[in-house]
Amino acid sequence: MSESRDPVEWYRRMRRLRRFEMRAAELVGEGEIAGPVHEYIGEEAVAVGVCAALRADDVITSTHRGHGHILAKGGAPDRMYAELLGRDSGYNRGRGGSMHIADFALGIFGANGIVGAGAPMACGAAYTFKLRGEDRVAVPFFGDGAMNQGVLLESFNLAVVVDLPVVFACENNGYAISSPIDEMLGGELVERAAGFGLPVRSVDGMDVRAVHAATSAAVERARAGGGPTFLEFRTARYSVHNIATGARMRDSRSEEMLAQARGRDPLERLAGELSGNGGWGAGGREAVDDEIERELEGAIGFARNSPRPRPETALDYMYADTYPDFPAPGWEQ
Amino acid sequence: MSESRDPVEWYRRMRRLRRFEMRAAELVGEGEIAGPVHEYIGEEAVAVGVCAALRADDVITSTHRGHGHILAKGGAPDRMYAELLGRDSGYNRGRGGSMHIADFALGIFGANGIVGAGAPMACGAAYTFKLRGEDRVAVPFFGDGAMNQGVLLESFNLAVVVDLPVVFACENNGYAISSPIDEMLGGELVERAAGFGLPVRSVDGMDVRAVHAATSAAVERARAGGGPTFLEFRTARYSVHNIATGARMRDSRSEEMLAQARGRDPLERLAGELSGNGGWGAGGREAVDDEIERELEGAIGFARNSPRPRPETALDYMYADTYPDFPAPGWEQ
Amino acid sequence: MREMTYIQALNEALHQAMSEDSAVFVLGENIRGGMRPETAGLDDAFAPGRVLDMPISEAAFTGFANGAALAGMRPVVEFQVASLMFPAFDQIVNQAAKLPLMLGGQAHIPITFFLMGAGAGGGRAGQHSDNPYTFLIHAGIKTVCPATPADAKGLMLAAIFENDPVAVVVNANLLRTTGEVPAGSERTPLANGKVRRAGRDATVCAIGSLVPAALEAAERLTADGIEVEVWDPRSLLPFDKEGLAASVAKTGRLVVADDSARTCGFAAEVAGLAAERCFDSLRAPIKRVTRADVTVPYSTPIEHAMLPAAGEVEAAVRAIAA
Amino acid sequence: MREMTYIQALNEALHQAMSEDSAVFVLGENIRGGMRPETAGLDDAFAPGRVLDMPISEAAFTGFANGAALAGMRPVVEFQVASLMFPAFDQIVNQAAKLPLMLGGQAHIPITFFLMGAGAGGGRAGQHSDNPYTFLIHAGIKTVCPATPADAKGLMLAAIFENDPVAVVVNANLLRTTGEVPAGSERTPLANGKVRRAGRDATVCAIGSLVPAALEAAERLTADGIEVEVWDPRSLLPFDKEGLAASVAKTGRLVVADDSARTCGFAAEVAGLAAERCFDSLRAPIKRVTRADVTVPYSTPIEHAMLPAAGEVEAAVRAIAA
Ligand SMILES: Cc1ncc(C[n+]2csc(CCOP(=O)(O)OP(=O)(O)O)c2C)c(N)n1
Ligand SMILES: Cc1ncc(C[n+]2csc(CCOP(=O)(O)OP(=O)(O)O)c2C)c(N)n1
Ligand SMILES: [Mg+2]
Ligand SMILES: [Mg+2]
Repeated sequence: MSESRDPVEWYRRMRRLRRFEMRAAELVGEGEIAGPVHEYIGEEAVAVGVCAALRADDVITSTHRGHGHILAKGGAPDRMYAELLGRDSGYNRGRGGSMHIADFALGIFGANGIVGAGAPMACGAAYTFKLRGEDRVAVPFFGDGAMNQGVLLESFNLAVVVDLPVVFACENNGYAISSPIDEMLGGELVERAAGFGLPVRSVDGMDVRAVHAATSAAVERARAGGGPTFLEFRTARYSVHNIATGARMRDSRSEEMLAQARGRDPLERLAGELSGNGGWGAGGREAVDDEIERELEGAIGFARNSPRPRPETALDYMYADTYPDFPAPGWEQ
Repeated sequence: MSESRDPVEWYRRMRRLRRFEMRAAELVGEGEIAGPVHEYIGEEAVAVGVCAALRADDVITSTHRGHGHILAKGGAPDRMYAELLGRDSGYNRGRGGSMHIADFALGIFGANGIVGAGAPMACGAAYTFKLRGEDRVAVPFFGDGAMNQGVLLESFNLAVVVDLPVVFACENNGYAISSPIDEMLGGELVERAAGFGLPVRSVDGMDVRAVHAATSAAVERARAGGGPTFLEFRTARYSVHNIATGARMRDSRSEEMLAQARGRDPLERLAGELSGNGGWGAGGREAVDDEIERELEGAIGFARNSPRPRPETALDYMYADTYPDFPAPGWEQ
Repeated sequence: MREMTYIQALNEALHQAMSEDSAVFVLGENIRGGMRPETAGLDDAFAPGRVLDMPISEAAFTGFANGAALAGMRPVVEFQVASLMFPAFDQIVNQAAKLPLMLGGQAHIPITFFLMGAGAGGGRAGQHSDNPYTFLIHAGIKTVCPATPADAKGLMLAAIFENDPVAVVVNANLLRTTGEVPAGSERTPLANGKVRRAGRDATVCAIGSLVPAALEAAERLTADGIEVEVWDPRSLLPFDKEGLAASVAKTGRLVVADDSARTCGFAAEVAGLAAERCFDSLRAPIKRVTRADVTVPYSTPIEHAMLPAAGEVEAAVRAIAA
Repeated sequence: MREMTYIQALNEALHQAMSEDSAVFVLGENIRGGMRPETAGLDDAFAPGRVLDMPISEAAFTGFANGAALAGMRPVVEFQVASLMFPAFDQIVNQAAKLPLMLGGQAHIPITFFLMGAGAGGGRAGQHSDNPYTFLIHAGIKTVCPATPADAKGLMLAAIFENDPVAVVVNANLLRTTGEVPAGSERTPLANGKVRRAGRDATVCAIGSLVPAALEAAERLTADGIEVEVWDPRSLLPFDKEGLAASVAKTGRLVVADDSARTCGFAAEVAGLAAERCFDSLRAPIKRVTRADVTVPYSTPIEHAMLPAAGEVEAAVRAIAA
């Protein structure tokens, strides 16, 4: 489901990512989604390009800004919206929300609310593949801000010394909330990774073709036992860091920078190419766009019509193995 | 007290470090010292060369293998032995032992039992100097094994982005306990540091002249507002990782490697030079050696004659500001 | 007195502390440029370098603050969300908490751990809903949980000028509450609990955001002639053991309302203290009203089901005061 | 049955677990080449890759183990010294403990946190003398503190095959104790306390290395006609609440002996449970015998002065059983 070399499919996926989030933002605005939501809009080419180079049985770990990764790896919009709306039919049965969506059947080990925390887990999954002699790879996504987090840096080293089939996917959107990378990161991003002995590449993250090509090469190498690679994808988020019911976060970035980023829009870029070379096929771009609208409409409907978890299930899933009177409720009757 | 350009003084210090620890090992063997002791023997040129480039008001942070750093920065053998023997006259009033000896009056912010943990503290001290407009520098010591610890890697970045007067002093003795650096560290050690934007140098850590020269240059730059530097000192520990009463740790390293290291002995090297050029002065090498023996003998005597802390002081120093019934004892009367 | 919000009170405390002592500086993520209301205006008001935006390196910047404290500063380290202290936990537990004694009194660590965004109830899910003060307390870090704007200000000032590490734990649910706040920079002393409402039938020792919940429960119970004393310890470590004992001596009954995980949580400590020191006054079992021992789930019905609120406090009092 | 040391029993448990299930692997620092007795022989006995020496990257290798567990393995992560879990604390608390619920049951984390070198008393000073189980328990990590060689083996096996994270906390002072250990690979069930010595006058709930101390105290007290029941919970989370209640129902008096920091320590939880559930049986205040709330100092006289031992257990029993 994940692997694809078809540009129309790439466009379809990028469109799905973008529209999924635009609709999600509306649902936030209407108070249907509780908690924080970090929009991926602008960065679609990264998730789609990377995941199109992965097999269904490859593994990704994601970030706080996870919707794009999950959709691109094959995540179902209906179960994702259901999760965002806190429904029992959601991926995590309403237990996780935006920052924790996962689908283990699709190799999606989950979004994560702690910056950098997914990377060592991807390494551990990759080690499992290696021990079992499987040719699967693991791809942790993370941002430029995460490049300063110790656990990620330690993971670079682990991947090299244990020689793991891992492709580190760094989404450099230039900011960690309000903090620009130039003020936060010493040295050059890819050189930092290279210093750990990782082969590195810096890629235009607004160009899905380039993303796919670079990832494919790294994945192939990893599958063949060639070890880990680090890829920087230069990209931009269009929106503020985080939206939440009743409050959009302030944006500290300049209008200019944002306008420039929008000028490199990954969807328009691929769409332009497809229009130029007659690549769209039957219905043209509109057919794809309409298909996505219908899909998302249905998905939102599914979510809205699903029940919320029942209060008496609040303590479920904490442990696989439970005991009498354990886990403890917060008060005795 | 710390700064010196006199090779005889350098030798005297190296001799003090070595003999301090050889005597300490005897005290461990005789059961007079409790707890772990990590010997610095073989690495003397690093501590002495680095600290001879520092002023008394500069700051160092040390490691689990701290005696050498502390002595080289001016630490008094009597108060150090007293600490090792758990006496109230020890630097830490018997509260710290080998892994925590400090002397804030000499800018020694302490040994530390947690690998890598001193480095961010050195950065914070350096920031204090910067804020106050003082031209002091801070030097964190750490080993090759620490190069894989997240907090140290994060500190490299902090030092660069906050532009701190810090000189990172990496003592690469090739091993973290039993684990050789080739199996533990991806990439090349100095390149890893360079990847964070740090100027780097790799130095023969068995040559006190080279250590002093490289450190002096880095310290000068830092003092002048030129920012941080990373120095690798290639060195070797002669002894096992850790000795403790009743048990020397196993050594996993080859006899060959150890013999080779001993062939580069930093004391013999400098001594040979001084003998060759008639640099010893009046009493020759023997006078220096004897002086150190007497000094250490007196220091051990001081320690042995000092009382241990009284049991009723066990809860002292936990807090600067205390309250009634706080901190709590472990049982009520 | 002036009314202001809890978060304005925190901001005012930082302004005043920084004016009073040039050793005070603030560091954290995204705290400059007015990105966060608790630190708003500080970078304009003070000399460069006294408000530091940090990379996402909690361990290193906490260690950095420890080092600055050892060198004579009074750093205030902000964690955007309380559970973000965990990546820095070694520097908190193995360093800040332990160094002073290990150093034998050679140096102090007057650092403030400023934990924003504690508490649950907003759909922030498992990693952003902790009330992690018990971890700090067990490690020996002095800890305050202000329940009102006035205490937010007074305890923040006390924390900054205490000569030891102090954690100021700020519950996200209290940020917009309002109250009277003194204009001066008086510090609220630690280990000094406060009777929020006097009563004779049962003591509710309530922490942070459960203080208003306990007051609400007390209102409901008074209709049935049950007079609850709501006692707010304000600082959890050091803890006002005398204050607790005095209240329990009067009422003979104790409910502890604490929105952190139940097992080995702060409520256990209060119960343990009372079971040792107030045994002869106690006329009924000690009840703890806490969170359930599970990760906070996202969806509202299950999130609310595992969190304590006024209703549970009320029920617990009824169960023992009947 | 065979006699062996506690550490040999741990080693045997690892050998047997690795033979029984190829999903079990061990990782940690310096564990290959027979450097550490608890892992001795494993790298020779099993296929390459099942015993992994790790760089000094506690956070990453703990996360690595979490990821392997999510992918179907049963990793055993060794921390050389218990307090070295703190650099990895985010991966323990924010990830291992929280993921299963946040994932809504999609995956489990059958990981074992193997904490060697817990406990004090050997002049290891502040950073190497912790008994940090309360931190883990409050975070929801299942935790066992075996007191005997047989339990070391049985609980290690249980931990490895439990489908959740379990911490095995090994007190350094017990490593050389000997006892009978079954040859088979039976697992000691969790939440299953054990009466180590029956008595009618007071219950001493003793943890880990304080089990022998409590037995010693009991011996001394019996001379004065005081018959102590020494009850060892063995697993602290989940905890055998019924077992505790049964013993207290019988004796009416409770002392909790727990060598971890006092405030919010595990002893507080036991006291809190008893004060709520056993109130009607209690005939005296509940006494806690714990460490003092300070960093463990290095020098022997002050180190011993702040640690609980048989004498303090004895005194506490006398104080309430008089
Ligand atoms: C360890 C940690 N520190 C801080 C935060 C708060 N936080 C959430 S997202 C974020 C910025 C992350 O920046 P980056 O890695 O570049 O990802 P981006 O948001 O740009 O996609 C911060 C600081 C967190 N969640 N985890
Ligand atoms: C964070 C941490 N992890 C592990 C240890 C246990 N330990 C103590 S010293 C050491 C090896 C350190 O190696 P290196 O940094 O090269 O210093 P060296 O001992 O060679 O001087 C280890 C693993 C520790 N003290 N702290
Ligand atoms: Mg970013
Ligand atoms: Mg080394």
